[in-house]
Amino acid sequence: MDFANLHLSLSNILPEISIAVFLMLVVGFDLIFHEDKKLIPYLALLGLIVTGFLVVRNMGITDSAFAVTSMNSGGMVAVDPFSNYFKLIIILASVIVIFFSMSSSEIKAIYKRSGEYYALMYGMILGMILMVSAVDLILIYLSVELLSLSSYVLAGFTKLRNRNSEASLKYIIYGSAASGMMLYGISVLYGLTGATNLFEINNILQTTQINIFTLSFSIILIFVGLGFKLSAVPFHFWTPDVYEGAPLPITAYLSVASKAAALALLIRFVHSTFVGYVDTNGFWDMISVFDWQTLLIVIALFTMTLGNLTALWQKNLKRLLAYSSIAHAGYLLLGLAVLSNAGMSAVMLYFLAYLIMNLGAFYVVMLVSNDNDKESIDDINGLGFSSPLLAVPLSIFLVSLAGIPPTFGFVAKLNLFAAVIDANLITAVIIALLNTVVSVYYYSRLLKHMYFNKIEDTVAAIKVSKTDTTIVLILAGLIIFFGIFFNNVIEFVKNSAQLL
Amino acid sequence: MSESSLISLAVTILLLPLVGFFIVLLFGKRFEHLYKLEVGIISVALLLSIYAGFVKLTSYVNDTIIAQFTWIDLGNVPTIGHLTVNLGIMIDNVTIIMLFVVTLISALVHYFSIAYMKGDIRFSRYFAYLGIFTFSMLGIVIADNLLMIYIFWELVGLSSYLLIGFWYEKKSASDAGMKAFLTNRIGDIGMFIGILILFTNYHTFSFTEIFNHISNGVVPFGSNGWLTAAGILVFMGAIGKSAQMPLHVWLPDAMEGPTPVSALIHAATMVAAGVYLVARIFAMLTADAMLVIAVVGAVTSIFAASIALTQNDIKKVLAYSTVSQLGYMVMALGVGAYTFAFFHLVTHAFFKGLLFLGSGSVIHSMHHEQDMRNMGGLKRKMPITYITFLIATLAISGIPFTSGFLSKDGLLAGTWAFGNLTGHYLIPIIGFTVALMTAFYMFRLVIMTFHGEPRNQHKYDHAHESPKLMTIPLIILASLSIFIFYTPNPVAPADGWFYNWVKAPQTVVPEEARFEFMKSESHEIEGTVNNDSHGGSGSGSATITHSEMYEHAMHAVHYPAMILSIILAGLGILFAFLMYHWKKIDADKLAEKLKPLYNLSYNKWYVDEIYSFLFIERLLDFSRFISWFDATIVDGIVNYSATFTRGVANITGWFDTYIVDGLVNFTAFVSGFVGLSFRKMQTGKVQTYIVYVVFSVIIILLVLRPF
Amino acid sequence: MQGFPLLTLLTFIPIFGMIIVLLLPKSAENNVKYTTLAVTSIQLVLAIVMILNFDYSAGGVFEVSSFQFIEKVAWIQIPDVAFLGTLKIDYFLGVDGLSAPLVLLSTIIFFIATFSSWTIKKSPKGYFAMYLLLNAATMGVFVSLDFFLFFVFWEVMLLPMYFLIGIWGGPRKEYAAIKFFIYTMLGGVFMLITMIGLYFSATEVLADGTQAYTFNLLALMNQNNYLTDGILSPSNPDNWRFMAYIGLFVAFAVKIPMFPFHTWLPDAHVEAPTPISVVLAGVLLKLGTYGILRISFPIFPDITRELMWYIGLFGVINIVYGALAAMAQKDYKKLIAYSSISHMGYVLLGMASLSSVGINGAIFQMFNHGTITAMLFLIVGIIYDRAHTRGLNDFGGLANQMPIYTGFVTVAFFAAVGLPGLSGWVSEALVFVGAFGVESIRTITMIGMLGILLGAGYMLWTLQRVYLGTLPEKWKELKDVDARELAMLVPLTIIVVVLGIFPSFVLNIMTTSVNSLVDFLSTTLN
Amino acid sequence: MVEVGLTHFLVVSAFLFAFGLYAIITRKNAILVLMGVELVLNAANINFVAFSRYSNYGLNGQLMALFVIVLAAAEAAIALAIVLNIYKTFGHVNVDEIDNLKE
Repeated sequence: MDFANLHLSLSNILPEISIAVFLMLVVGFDLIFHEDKKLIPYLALLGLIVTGFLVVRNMGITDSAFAVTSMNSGGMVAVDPFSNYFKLIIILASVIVIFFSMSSSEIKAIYKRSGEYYALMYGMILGMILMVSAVDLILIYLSVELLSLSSYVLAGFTKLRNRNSEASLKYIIYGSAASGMMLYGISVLYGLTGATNLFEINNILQTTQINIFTLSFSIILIFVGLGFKLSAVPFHFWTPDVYEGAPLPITAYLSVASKAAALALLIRFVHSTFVGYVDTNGFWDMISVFDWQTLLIVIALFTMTLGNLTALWQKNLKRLLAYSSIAHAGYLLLGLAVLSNAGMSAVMLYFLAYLIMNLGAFYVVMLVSNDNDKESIDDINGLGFSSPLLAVPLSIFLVSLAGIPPTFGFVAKLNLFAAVIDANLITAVIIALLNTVVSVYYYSRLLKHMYFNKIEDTVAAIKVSKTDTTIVLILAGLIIFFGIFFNNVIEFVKNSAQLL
Repeated sequence: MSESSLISLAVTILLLPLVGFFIVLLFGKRFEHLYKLEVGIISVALLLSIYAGFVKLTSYVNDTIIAQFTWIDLGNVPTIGHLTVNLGIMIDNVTIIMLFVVTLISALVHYFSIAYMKGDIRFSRYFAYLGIFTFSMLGIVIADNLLMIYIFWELVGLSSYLLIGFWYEKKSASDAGMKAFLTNRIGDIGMFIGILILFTNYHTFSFTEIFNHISNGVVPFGSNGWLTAAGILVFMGAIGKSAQMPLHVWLPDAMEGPTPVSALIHAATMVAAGVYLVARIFAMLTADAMLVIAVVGAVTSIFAASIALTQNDIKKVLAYSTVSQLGYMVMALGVGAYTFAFFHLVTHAFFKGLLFLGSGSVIHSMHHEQDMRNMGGLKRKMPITYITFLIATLAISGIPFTSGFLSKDGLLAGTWAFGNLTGHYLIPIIGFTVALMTAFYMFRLVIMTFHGEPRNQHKYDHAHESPKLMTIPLIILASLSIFIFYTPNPVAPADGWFYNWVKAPQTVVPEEARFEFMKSESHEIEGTVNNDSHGGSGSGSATITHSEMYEHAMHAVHYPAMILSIILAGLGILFAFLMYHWKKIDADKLAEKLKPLYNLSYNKWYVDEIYSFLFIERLLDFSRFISWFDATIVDGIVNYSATFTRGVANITGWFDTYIVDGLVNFTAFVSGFVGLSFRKMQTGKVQTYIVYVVFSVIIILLVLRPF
Repeated sequence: MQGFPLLTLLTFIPIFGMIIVLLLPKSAENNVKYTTLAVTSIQLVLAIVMILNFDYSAGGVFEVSSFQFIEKVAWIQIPDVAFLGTLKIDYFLGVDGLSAPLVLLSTIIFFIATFSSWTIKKSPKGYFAMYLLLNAATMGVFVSLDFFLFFVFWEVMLLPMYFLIGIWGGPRKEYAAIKFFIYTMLGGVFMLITMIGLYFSATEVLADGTQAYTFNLLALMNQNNYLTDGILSPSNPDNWRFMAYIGLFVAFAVKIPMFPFHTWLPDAHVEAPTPISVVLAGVLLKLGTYGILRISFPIFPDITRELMWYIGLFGVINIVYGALAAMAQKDYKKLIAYSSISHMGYVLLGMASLSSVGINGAIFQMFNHGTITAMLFLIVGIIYDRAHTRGLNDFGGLANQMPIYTGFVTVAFFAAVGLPGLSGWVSEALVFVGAFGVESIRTITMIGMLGILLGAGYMLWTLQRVYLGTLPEKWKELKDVDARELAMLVPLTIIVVVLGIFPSFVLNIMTTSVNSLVDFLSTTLN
Repeated sequence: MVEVGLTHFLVVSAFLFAFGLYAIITRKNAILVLMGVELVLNAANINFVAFSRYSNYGLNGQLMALFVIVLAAAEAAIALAIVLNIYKTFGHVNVDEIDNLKE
């Protein structure tokens, strides 16, 4: 096993290295400054910014790291615009969540342990950015586990309430069961093909006759692990419980960042392993060993339908947003189900929109619950009048989540549905659109609570720091801005939709 | 005076009352005497229309003056070409006579009303309304096209509505106004459809252009049947406006309005507009259409007369008499007696206006008592009213030396001739029967009101002759009911000027759709034989106005008809005196004997009740049903078809319960294998979740069938 | 007027106003109102300027060259998007005879409804901000010539409406607001599918000579632009085109609202505050019919011809059904709402004729219905402000108590009844003339004429119940209209009367366009 | 005497996998559930090693097994910490009674 040009490989994975270094820095910092943890979040931010720069530096590269010269493989890590895009998404989400954490009362309460908190978060980040670029089953499993282990701890990290522990327990049991199944699937796939590198597997699938049933079984088991991270139906059951139980910043983080990583991994897994060739229109010609399209469409439609219908009667805001995020996973999977470059870039754009609006919504919910320590839907009654500066952005996020113009959410949805229609999946689109109407229901119900519901006494405005207001406003502004001027965003996504 | 200045004169006459209307309506409350302006304006209009008539009849007696302007320009319309909607004014002799009649009666009613309406809280508003009525009526008169007629047709409907419901505090008054408007609308729909048929085919509303097209052999949709239909449909407008069967029900109720209004609108002018309309479209009526018109007119006239026999309300009697007389005119048009129909329209306008104003005078002096059973002997207290009223009664009964005699006689002769020519004898028989009945009930009215002893001494004591402002209009109208204004020869209307001015227009209907006697073959044959001095063809005139054969037949029955009608009128009067004056025949006993008939007549044949039961109640039921249907079924279907919308219906209160229920059902359907509901699935027990996952894996494997 | 961004100003001045309103301090309530008034006045002036500079001989509809006040800027243009080729969306505004009257109408109605909003007490800042946003979106829909832009404005309209009904409405406002929201949203979804389908079916040649998919409405009307295998191409043997038409039609039908998608309207109206009812009935309902004329008809002329009988039928059902339902109402506002449904039926019927006269009538009816219904809702609002009830049977004899008010009522009612001399009649008559002239819908047109009778029936009955008769003791205190209310009613009355006598003022704007539309419909894909 | 071949390993691993899942699903005690997880992981490990040993797949499989063992240890550590925490808050470690978060 000799690596071709180790030096270049290392330079290609500089972002990952940077995260690892900062992970250690955070831990070290925590040990050195026992009492004063104020600076830790800023250190974390700094690390992310540095990493961000490193990712941007890698932007133009399409290469792989740790490729084995003796084998015709893509190595361990793929460095391509696609992975860079998702790394940026993850970094962006992490930055926002760090701001989140800085103002969350739940995290403030564990001020003493905030060093560990950020260190674990870095663990998650490391796992995630490895996930988005992993092209080898070994690394895939390792990175998924790295992500999982950190997030299991974070889900119950605050230990303020019973539900924290409960969330943590459920998460770890469910998660380890799912990852166990995934691992078993990986082992079977390995047994069938004899390779762990996705490109090699691709090669073997194209050339060798393989027992389809066993192969399907292994793929489905692997899909369990990914579906679990994506919270796709029917692997979503942990989602509402954990989202409700975890501290709010972590909920937000799980709903965005880990989903991004899982999605990127799924896309790469499908694309690198099962695509025979890409035709001129950008449609993927799949190796006919596994019916990905049917699986993805069915899962996507179930996911969005269940997510939306269940969200309808949620009373806890976090839980509601959890189901809403399940529904959005459905849309994302539908975009992937097109199995084309079009669908892929639509999914990537959608994810960016989803990131902004979902984090925005969580941010406002967190600010509200900071104030009164509650997360019930009734707690935002009259918000429109008491704190318009929170209510208006929240409305914008909700409108965007519902996919109404002129918001980024609409553009993203339009782009996604366009790709699906272009692939002639009309029925799926109609179901998805009807789902959108259903989702309008519960989003508008929040609006109703904010604006229509009477508040008996004039509730005092929620106290919010200037920074928080600014962040929320910026996010809302971005939603509107990208809703109107989406030229550059689409262009950027278009350029990023290139896999190794 | 040039033709164009005649047109401007007509426009001036038209617009004057409108100006009066706006001024009085807007400022009437502030300036108490503003009504005088309106009265002045109408007087000016009267003088102008007399002048216009003079000019027209002296300088342009045989001309038809038309001026058009483009109202709507629809540009270059595909497949049709340049399409415009024109409005215009047409002045012929009929117009000019109608202008005079309308402005005269309107002016007289204005004067009369000053006294009659004194002290009313909406005194000036009343005059404003009279102004808008006069404007609308004049609009109908001078229109040269169907559209404009329709426009003003609706406007007179509006003014009629406003004036009937003038005392809107009374529910019966506002009810009557509504009834009038709606009943008229039914007819108007038909009329509108008729107009649409014509416009669709000819892309014009103008009478002359439509007639030109038809005479060129272009019939609507290529079929004579449609031409008949168009004629009948347009006539439906007349059925409504002229209160013909079966839409006559509004007119008696319209008597809720002030009596001068009844005189002006519901006796003399507006109701005659229907007759006027039929006269305008006379040239395009096919034989079938004319027959329908004749039958409607005949049935109306006898039907209304039969009701008038037993009514006790003085205005009701006159109202039914009006309906009956309008039926006469319509019938006359139907049988082709164009000139006499129009002649009767004019004479009727005067004497019926007079009768109403007279009854107004009586009612005024009796302090708004309208029941004849409470009157009697009034001729001593109100001599002028009595005499003028009597003249009008004689006129309507068709007694010689009155105007009514002239027109009615000609009209009846026309029906008789028609019977002779076509064999439809029922029409003349009805015509003559009605003449008998008319004389009877009119004299019954006169006797009960003016003769005998007062039946209500108290009211009688307070009765008095009306002021001059009221009696002078009566006198003017009474004098206009004398034959001398129409013809020098009291037994030969054809000798008069009227006969020369108003000639039936040449029919434009295709040969095969005409009456046998109006076909040109027969015309040629007859034309060589006969050159009668009575013939309306106007010797030497280039235009052949009507079938010579018909003229001839009419001339043949002229004297028999005259004699018969005099006899019948005399008989009617005799019966009236026998029953009500000399009391030789006991009216009550007779009524008792003919109880069913009497009840039918007294209760107006229960038409109102039948309509109310058949149509109005059912319509209201239906509308309630629709409303219920809308709120329950349509909304329901829309809501329930999508289960999620169901939650909307219950968003407040038990939103959650319901949406959950709905979702449970819906999701059970959608998810099939998963179980009863997603919500139930989320048990909170992590091991259950893992079970789901394991089963899902198996199911996915089964679904994808990779073997 | 070359180069002057008139339409942009018309559309975005309200947004500008909204920002000002939002920035004003909470205490400056009056300034909020005056800002709104200023914005709407400027819009009105701009609209009048537009009409004055309007070229009556320019056809528009499907030709870019004969549109007026065109503004076309590439909004989004990305070459070589993986699957879309060049993705191109234009900021493309323009007016022709179809939209100009409606732009004028909207400015008038919004201007007048501003006065009506004067009495809003509950957080006026939010109210006027929403009001201005609604204004901008409406204006945008009328002037957009790019489907994407159209759709964006269309959907933006939803939210302000939702809040305006939901926050400032009556007792059951939430129910009404959500019902409105869901219905329109559902319609919007159908429109979205069709829009995407159309996008993938037609291409347009760009300035640089490349072909690109297009949202440009005018390009979509040109059948030469369609790909042979596009999903909604006329040459595509799968009949998705038919389905798309239905979907699009439903989207518009919800707004009209056409039976059976109408049930949101009475609820929305009853619960909405007066000015919003005025705007809703006066302007927003027209968006549906406008959309059909602007999009459904010229893009799918073949299907339109195929379905014209059904469109006419639904028009007639609307007329008769709305009238009958109105007759049974006991709530004044609900009655007017149902009368709106009935009157919008005339528009549908006129459009179904596919003839110049009928479509002229339909557009004119939109205009007239806008002004007349606005008046009617103002009238209801005035009485509701004073008496706090809308029960038709609670009143009587108001004519003596409030004579000036009753004068306006009479004008408005008779205009609604279709009395000649007032504007409503002209358009109704044109609709009937047009529809009757088409053989296939002649019979149903005659059934539709029942509406003339029924309309008169419920209107006069209302007049009688509320205004005639004797005054109940409890209403002895009611005051007649004040100056503010006069300022709303008088202009509308003048419009109604003047257009009744001189309909050409408005008709001339549209005739050329309508003629070219009709010509286009009868020749394209035939 | 049957020679032990790949199939035997695979059967054993399949049984382990099944028992592991069964344990995860049915055991009440959290510790036992976690042991079920270990069983599943070790089932996969057997697969990896067996495939690696009986085929010419190179060393990737055995490498993977080593990683998995390490990760399993880490996971166990974390899981036990969480279970401890659960015991502190709930006073028991019965997985099926911890269901406050639901629906």
